[in-house]
Amino acid sequence: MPKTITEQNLRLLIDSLIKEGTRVIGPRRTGTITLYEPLARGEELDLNELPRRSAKEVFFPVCENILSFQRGEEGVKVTDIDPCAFPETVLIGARPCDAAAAPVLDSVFSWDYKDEFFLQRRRKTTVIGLACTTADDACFCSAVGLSPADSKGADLFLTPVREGGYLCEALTDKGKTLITSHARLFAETSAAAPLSLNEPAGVKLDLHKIKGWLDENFESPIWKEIADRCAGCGSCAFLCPACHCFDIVDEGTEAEGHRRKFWDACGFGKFTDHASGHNPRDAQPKRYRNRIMHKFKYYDDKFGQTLCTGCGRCIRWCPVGIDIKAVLEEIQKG
Amino acid sequence: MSPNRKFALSYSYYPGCSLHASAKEYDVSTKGVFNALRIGLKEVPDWFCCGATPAHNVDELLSLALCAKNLSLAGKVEGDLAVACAACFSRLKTTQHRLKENDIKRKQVETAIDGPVPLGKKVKHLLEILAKDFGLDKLEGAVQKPLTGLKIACYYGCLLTRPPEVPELDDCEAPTIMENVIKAVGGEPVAWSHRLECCGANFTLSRPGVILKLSNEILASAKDAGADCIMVACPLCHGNLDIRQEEIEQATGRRYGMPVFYITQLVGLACGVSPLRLGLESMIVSPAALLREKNLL
Amino acid sequence: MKHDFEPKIVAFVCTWCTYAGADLAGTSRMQYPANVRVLKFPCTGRIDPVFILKAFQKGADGVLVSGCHPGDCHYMAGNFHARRRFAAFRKLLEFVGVDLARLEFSWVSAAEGGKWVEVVTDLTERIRTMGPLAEFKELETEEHWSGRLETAELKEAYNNI
Amino acid sequence: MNNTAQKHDATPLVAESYYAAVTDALRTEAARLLSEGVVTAVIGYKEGRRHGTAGPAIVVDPARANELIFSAACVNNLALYLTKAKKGVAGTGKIAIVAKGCDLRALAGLMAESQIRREDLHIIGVACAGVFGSGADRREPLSAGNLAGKCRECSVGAPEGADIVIGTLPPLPELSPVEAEELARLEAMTPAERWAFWKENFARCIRCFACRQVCPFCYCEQCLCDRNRPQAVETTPRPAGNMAWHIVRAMHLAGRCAGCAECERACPMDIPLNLLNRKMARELKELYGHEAGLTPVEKGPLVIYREDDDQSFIK
Amino acid sequence: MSRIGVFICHCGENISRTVDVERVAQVTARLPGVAIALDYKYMCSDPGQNLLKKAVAEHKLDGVVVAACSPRMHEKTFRNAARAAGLNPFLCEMANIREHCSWVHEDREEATAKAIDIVKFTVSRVKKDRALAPITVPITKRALVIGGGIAGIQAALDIADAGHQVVLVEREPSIGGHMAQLSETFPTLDCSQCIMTPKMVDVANHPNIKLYTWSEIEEVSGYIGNFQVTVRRKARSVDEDKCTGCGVCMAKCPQKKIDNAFDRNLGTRPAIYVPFPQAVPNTPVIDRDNCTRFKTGKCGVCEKVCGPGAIDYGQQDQLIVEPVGAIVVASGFDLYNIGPKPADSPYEGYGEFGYGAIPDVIDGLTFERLASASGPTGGKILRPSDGKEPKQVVFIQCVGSRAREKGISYCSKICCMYTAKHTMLYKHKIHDGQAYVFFMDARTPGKNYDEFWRRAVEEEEAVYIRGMVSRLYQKGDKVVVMGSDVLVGVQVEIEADLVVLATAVQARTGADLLAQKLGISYDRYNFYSEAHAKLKPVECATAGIYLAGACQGPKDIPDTVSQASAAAAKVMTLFAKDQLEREPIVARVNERNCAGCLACKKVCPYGAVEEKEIRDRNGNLIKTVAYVNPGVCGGCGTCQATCPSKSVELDGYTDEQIMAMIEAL
Repeated sequence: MPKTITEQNLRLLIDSLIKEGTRVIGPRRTGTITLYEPLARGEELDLNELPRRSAKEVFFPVCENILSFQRGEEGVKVTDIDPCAFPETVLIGARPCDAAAAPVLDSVFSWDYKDEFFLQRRRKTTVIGLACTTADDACFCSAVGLSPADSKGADLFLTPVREGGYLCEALTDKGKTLITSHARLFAETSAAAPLSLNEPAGVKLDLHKIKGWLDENFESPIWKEIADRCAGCGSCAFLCPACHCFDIVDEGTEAEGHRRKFWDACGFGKFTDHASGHNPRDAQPKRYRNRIMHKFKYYDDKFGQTLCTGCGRCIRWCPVGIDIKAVLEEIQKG
Repeated sequence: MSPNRKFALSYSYYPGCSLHASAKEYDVSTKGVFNALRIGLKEVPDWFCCGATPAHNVDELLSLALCAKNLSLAGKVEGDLAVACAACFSRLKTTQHRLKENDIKRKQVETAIDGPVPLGKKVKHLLEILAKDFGLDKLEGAVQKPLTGLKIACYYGCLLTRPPEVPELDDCEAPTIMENVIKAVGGEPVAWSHRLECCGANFTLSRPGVILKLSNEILASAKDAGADCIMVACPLCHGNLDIRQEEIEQATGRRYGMPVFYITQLVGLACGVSPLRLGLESMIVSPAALLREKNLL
Repeated sequence: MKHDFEPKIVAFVCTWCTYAGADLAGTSRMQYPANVRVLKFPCTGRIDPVFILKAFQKGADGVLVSGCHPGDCHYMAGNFHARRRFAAFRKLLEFVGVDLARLEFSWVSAAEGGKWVEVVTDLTERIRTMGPLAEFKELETEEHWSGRLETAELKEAYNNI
Repeated sequence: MNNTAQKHDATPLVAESYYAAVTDALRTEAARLLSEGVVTAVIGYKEGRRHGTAGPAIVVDPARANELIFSAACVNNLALYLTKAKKGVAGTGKIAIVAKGCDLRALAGLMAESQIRREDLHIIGVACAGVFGSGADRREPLSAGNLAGKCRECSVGAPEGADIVIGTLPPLPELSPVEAEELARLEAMTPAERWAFWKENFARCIRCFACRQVCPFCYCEQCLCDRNRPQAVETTPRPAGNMAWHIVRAMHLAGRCAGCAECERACPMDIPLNLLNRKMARELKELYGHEAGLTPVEKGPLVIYREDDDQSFIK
Repeated sequence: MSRIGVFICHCGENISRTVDVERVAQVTARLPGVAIALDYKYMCSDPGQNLLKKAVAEHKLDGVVVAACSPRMHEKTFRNAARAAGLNPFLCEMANIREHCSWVHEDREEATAKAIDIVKFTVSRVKKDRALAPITVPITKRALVIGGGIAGIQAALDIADAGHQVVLVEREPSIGGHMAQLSETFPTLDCSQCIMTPKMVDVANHPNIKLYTWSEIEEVSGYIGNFQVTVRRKARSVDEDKCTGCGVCMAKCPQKKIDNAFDRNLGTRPAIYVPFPQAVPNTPVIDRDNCTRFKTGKCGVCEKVCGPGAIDYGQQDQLIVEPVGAIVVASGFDLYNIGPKPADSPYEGYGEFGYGAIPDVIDGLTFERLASASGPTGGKILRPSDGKEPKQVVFIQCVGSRAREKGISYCSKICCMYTAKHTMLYKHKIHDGQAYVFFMDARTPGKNYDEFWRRAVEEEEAVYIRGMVSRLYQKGDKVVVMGSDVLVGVQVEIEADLVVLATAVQARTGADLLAQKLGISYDRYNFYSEAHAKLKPVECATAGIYLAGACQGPKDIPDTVSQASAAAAKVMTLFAKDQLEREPIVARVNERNCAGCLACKKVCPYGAVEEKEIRDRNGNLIKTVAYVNPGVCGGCGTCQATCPSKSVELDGYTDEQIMAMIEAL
């Protein structure tokens, strides 16, 4: 029998999770935008719009300490961060395009080096996904093989229903446990009518064909055509649920400091700047090419997956109006 | 007088004590000239003495407060403040100057007069109004009976231009504003040496001997330079040169017979103001013969 | 006399005037609070606003910038440029919410040992009463959880984590 | 009251035919310039895939001049493509650039800073009634309701100093200055409140550097914040480094920023960056009577001095 | 890892009395990168310095911190010690724990903590220090002297006599300056021309002096040791090489009624002229503004009568570039204008003295011409209005000087003396005449000056009236002087035949423009500023430029000549070396990062920043960047604070060094 949860109980769920010592992260309105943020109370949950940043930061924060050091009279003392100490977390309200990105990222973070910072967070996090009832002209999840109802990456999936509240589908043990341990907040129903979901409009992409073209066209005038105007900022990569490049830096003074891992972006001119002064990607089109190649070819070559979930954030927020969907459509044309 | 707003130019007006007493003709002729030139003039209600030359020698705060209060009264009447008497002009300007640069004094004065001092109110001498605000060109245009052939010694006295930072009227040691006005109305200013010398001022009361010497030099210098008459802008100068002229003649044995006009009397004559409204009859040294000779009466 | 709070004051001074003025205070055996740490520059013209920011970030409770009186600059115009730069910078700091009472500028000549003492003493005493500059220190240690600052509310919700 | 305000808000500022006419003239001019060899490239705007969007376009072929458009979606300050860091895009030779009045001010500033030379440019000015605000509803024609904040106070709608100006604007309504009001609101706060305001805003910053990358004046070949010996500004997107970064950037732009507000528009985190720039511009105007970028002036307010500059803040 | 040595000085007890130096040594010894920390009684003593030297060798130190007194006291000492030990001197820094610590704090604990901090951040700084090599700049051993008055002549002769080439530029047709106009000179009353003209001839004949008269400075670029000076040689219309100086042209010139400025317009001269008979060079110049040929094209007498054919009406101004290593500015002074206020003058004239409209009111220099044997009256003192001998002459001192209300508050320094001289000259020539002098003070400091003044008063019977004059006016053929005698307390009135005003010495009109070309500073009166009022009285703040004479401030002849010789000595000192060595605290540009906005150039007080084009191998311009000329850079660092990308860095004060200190606080 499918379960449902009312709007109000969803918030009570958050409150009781927090009370139990679980960290709850969900969309929260902050100023003019919505972000996936730690919630202090269930009321803070705001599911009205797609958060500006993706949910990847739940597993892969903007910036995190990976060790710290102090120089004392006896020499340098290094303190490691213990990833096992990360708190139990529930990510609530993750949209399909955000939830689906997490399993894609598992591949790269557990490939040869196991990034425990990422993986521990993944292990300790239960993802409650949420189906989309609206889409705008930047959304293109269905063009890359997902859909507004796709529950990939979610442990528990919510679909809004006409009567208010949500239909809950437990997809993993984590999801089931969450329901059973808060059973009083869920109801059993047979007659809930899901709201109609909004499939993004536009051309379906043939990812295979696109990859085929990319395999052949490392050198192509199209890159200059598309990306000459690229300003070289990192907003596309930083808003993207799947981009996962990071840099590591030591910050502090001679006496004490931290080693920190933080987001990096292949659009930055300094991204491939060598100490010698040589930069193999010396112009913006080469950097943009890498972005496309990485998402639709290299990742596929290596892991058989596409590094794009069609959330459309990079389209919406590119300051110079570069539209990855349009680029892919162009490539698909050949 | 007609309401101020009828005129393009209009002023508040501080006549000062002399102009209501010994220098009535200066007041009368000022009003006559302004009326003829269609310049509005509204007397400041309840004005009182500026303190003149004595006050600041005795008590600076008092002298400043007197002018400050007058300025404050003037502040209630629209238009820049027109002043005829050189001493009043000097005192009012000095007060503004002093209080602008000295906050402590300003606060003392404000306490004394129980209100703010309108330091921004512009105080203007008639000369400035005629030569600058009204304009020499327009003045020339308003002339009906040019003072052709009348050789005039323009006498500034001490106060009108000095100290330079206070009146800001003209070059303090070599002014030309009076000459310019006279040229505009057709008169002939003479070049002479004693334009800015002191006439003796209020020693006229305490040590008349000083006047006999100083004013004599002025009269002699004007006469030597070929002047027919002297033109002044100060009641006290006028008194010393006109009223005491006979006494000076007796003392020195030199006869001058030199009429001493106020600037407004001469400008008024030229601009067609009736001689009856210029107070010419109050002059001790009668100008009648001279004016008739020059066909100005 | 001991105080509850001893602020850390950083002074950026030019070598020709203020540093020499502070030397004079020394040779004259004048006394002033020991809170100030003096960093020497050739000229106030060399002092970058970033240094002031850095000093605050690294724990200064107050910053003093001092150089030659206008017209006395050893390099003719360095202090004139500095004057404009700091006039602008303090407006910026004020706008982001830094209390300008913590940032002092002065002209202290090589002959003004007394003025140096006065400036340093006044600033030290003022900052003593103001207490530590918490804002920058908080920032330095603050980690944000996914963009959300660790507010009291959040702390309370998760005090057991 | 409320109703009329709303009604007023949605009234189109200019007719759609205005943009069509400007677009036509723009294409003709661009085609002429390219085919006659006056310029080697035209930097302008072309339509985006999505409705109501447009983006920068670099046209070198006269046959493609008809891709150029002008509309209320032409938000970008194209001066960006002329500065050193990005100037490879336009190649060499004389270049034509489409510039709104606000963009022209940046061009003037860049000339003063020896980054571009007037003789290398052919400036196609476009009279602009304003552009869409970021996040505004672009389905409706441009109106007070969806106009960018900076455009509400625009005084340079008709550009001056261009080689050619396309379009004549109808009279535009006077709009309430929302940015100025916001600035006043902040100024009225206590320092602690302002600190809290900025701290919260800067905490969101992810250091994507969109603000820096779209700024025509951020043409440094090595940004101070990319330097690590010494590390003047922390690289990591943490509250400390973010605060330092935005303060340093505002300081570096003080007296230079021409007010195009691209930084604020480009910011994906909605940080009101232009408030900082506006504040500095106003302070410098008050202190030294300087206004950036109206005409190329050799020396900006922070590289010049007067012996009698204000020093009331110095003991 | 660095190997820093820290040496803590007790300074007898000066430091150790309040600072626990042993503790400072203990704590700092444990700082990262510190190899050794010691304390010692007197670090600056020989044993102390040896301690340092030994430690450098023994511990292979790569940096040294001496915690002692102010670096202003002993930085040189310890850097030299470090150098002697084989360490680059710029890797040695001082931590000031005396003037800035032990002497100003009483509490031992606080002072010790502060001393530790000071040492700590200095150690951090030293770690970021870089070895610096002194900068050498080659020197062009030629000097430029601007101005051919007595100051310029003296400086030029001194430098030339020392064997260096000198370029002397004079804007008038002849050298000589004001001194050539004087009759006799105080305090010896020797004839000015008699002592002046031999020097002028020496200049003309000196093999090391290149003389450009009727020439002006057009442009100056470069820096100490390496200036490029562009001189504009104004068209003389007479070929100097051909002209023999016979003077026929002047005699035959039909236009002879031009006011002779050299004679203060008392006499006249022809349109082709030399300013005075002893002119050097003795080559005439055509005054094109007044020459009939140039005005109407209808003359040409001079060309016809000139035997050697030296007249050249078509001559053009010529620009000549002269490379020089040092510049002496001796551009002289002007006198306060007693006429109406000229448009370009900041100073009010004297309305009460008639604004120059009374013919028998003249200035002191005019009186010099009247008294000069070669003057327009042949040395007879005759008044300008009617040529009569004046029997009563009133001299008024401080006209324009010490007159704040007229815009000048300084003392012109020479007027007391020359007025005294004038009264004597007058008395010597007109025995029955009477001189009166109105004065504020008689300022006579100088060798034999007061004696000279007393002679004027006591022997030559000049009547000195202490007080000022309120008004002068013409009365008949007399000038009435109205003044006050403040000693007696009476008004004074004198009917004078001639009035002589001792007008203020002021900077040359246009002195500011020349200063801007030279890049030197000037005061509010446009007098040039010396680098230090007491200790560098002839140097400008701009290296390689020196001052001589009244362009720096009012001066009499002895002072002017002294300063000129001093300036010459400074030039010779500079020229005594082949290369100039400078402390290497200069800015350097990182050309890779420089974006060429040139903000550094805009703020540089020294004009040390130039533009430099970076080209690829094919000569294509890649970019234009800033370049700091190390010879010119003064080392203030304003450029670095201004540069947004910090692409220009001041050696010795790099961001890295400063940040290291801030972080160590």
